[in-house]
Amino acid sequence: MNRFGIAAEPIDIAPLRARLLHERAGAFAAFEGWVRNHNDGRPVDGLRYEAYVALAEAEGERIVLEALEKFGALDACCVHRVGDLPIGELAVWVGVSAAHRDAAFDTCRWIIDEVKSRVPIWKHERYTDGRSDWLHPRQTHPTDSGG
Amino acid sequence: MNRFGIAAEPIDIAPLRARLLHERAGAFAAFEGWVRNHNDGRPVDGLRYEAYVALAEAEGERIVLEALEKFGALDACCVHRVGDLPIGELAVWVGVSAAHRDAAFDTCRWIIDEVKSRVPIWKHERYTDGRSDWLHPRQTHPTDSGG
Amino acid sequence: MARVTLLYFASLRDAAGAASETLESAAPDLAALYEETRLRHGFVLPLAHLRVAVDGAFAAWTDAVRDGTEVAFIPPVSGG
Amino acid sequence: MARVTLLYFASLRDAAGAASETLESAAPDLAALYEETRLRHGFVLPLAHLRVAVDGAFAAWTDAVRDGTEVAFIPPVSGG
Repeated sequence: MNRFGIAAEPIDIAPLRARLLHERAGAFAAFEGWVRNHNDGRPVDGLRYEAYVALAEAEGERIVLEALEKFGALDACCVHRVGDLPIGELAVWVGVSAAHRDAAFDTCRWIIDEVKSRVPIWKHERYTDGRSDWLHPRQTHPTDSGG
Repeated sequence: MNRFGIAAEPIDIAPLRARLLHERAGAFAAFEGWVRNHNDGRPVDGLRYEAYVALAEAEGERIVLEALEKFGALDACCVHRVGDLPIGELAVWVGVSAAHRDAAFDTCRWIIDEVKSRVPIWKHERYTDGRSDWLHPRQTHPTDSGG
Repeated sequence: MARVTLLYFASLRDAAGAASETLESAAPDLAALYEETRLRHGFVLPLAHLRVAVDGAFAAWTDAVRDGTEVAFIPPVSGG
Repeated sequence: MARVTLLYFASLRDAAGAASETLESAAPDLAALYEETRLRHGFVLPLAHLRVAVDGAFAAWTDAVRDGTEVAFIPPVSGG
């Protein structure tokens, strides 16, 4: 299995985490993006993610491999949901195992940042006032979207 | 239940994570410390953690509350094992939920750093050459112990 | 003339009313191909906000439009 | 004289051969109490490397030794 995947069904975390267990690993860091009930001050009902799957998987895979090279972690993987997601649903999961916690945290943070800025996935938010919007941020800042 | 605990039995992650789910949370970060098969170049067989439980729980609780105050995350919790642990076993778990990922990552990292430097828990390593040692680092550096 | 299949995602798909279309174009490069497509469908996103991919790999706007390829215009992404 | 219970952890417990002991001490403060204990058990850790707790809360080495309290000498920690 590859280190990055697009999932059309709810993400099952346990087997993803289990893949990263390693006798040389002393540290594991994970990040989860959940669907929040608000964004930029607007109450959100739920959302839909859409991906250009072939390119998303290729670019996601590149990100994870670049991260492992850059920070020297032992292993990492990332899965991103597509489809309709209710509030509270898991949208993206990143897990990293490393000998030490510096590499685990840095790799995990770098992967989610790069996934948010480079992988062709789009969020369509439904607001409680009945309107909805595709989110096309000009640039992704750490605090302006999702998590 | 408190936000910091000492566990004499294997840590069950799922209910800890479930406590942190929140409709306002868009981000969740977790850290796990695992028993590695080596430390400082010496092959390790397994280890034992011992705690001054009453003080460890009080100090751990203070750390989590200080972290929530400092970084504005929504919720956090931490559990540390004591007793005999084989290679690969989960020694410590930290989870944090927040509106955005900056707060989730920063809180998670700060909690594990403070737990390692302030909470009265000691590690006793058994090496494959038959020797064993209590670890009493003069000061805890990010890369000199466990994860 | 090159025969190409265009892929639309997110707001571009909504504006185009289709996820893809196949057409003949005389555009000399991918930038010109986007501009003619933008005018035809009334896309509001300027080229500077997009990326472009050909046959599933990121490409440069100055690349020629090659016959038989699949071209995707990538609006600003918002995963995570 | 104050009657105190001393708690030992990790390498201090190994060196003392006990997890705790109850004794009478004339030490004026917790620092002096550690020094007399260190000499008696041959502890190698100097006071500067330790912290001290009284009745389950961190305390200052300059605090007086109070009768009926439980004193813990905290060697450098290594959790995580």
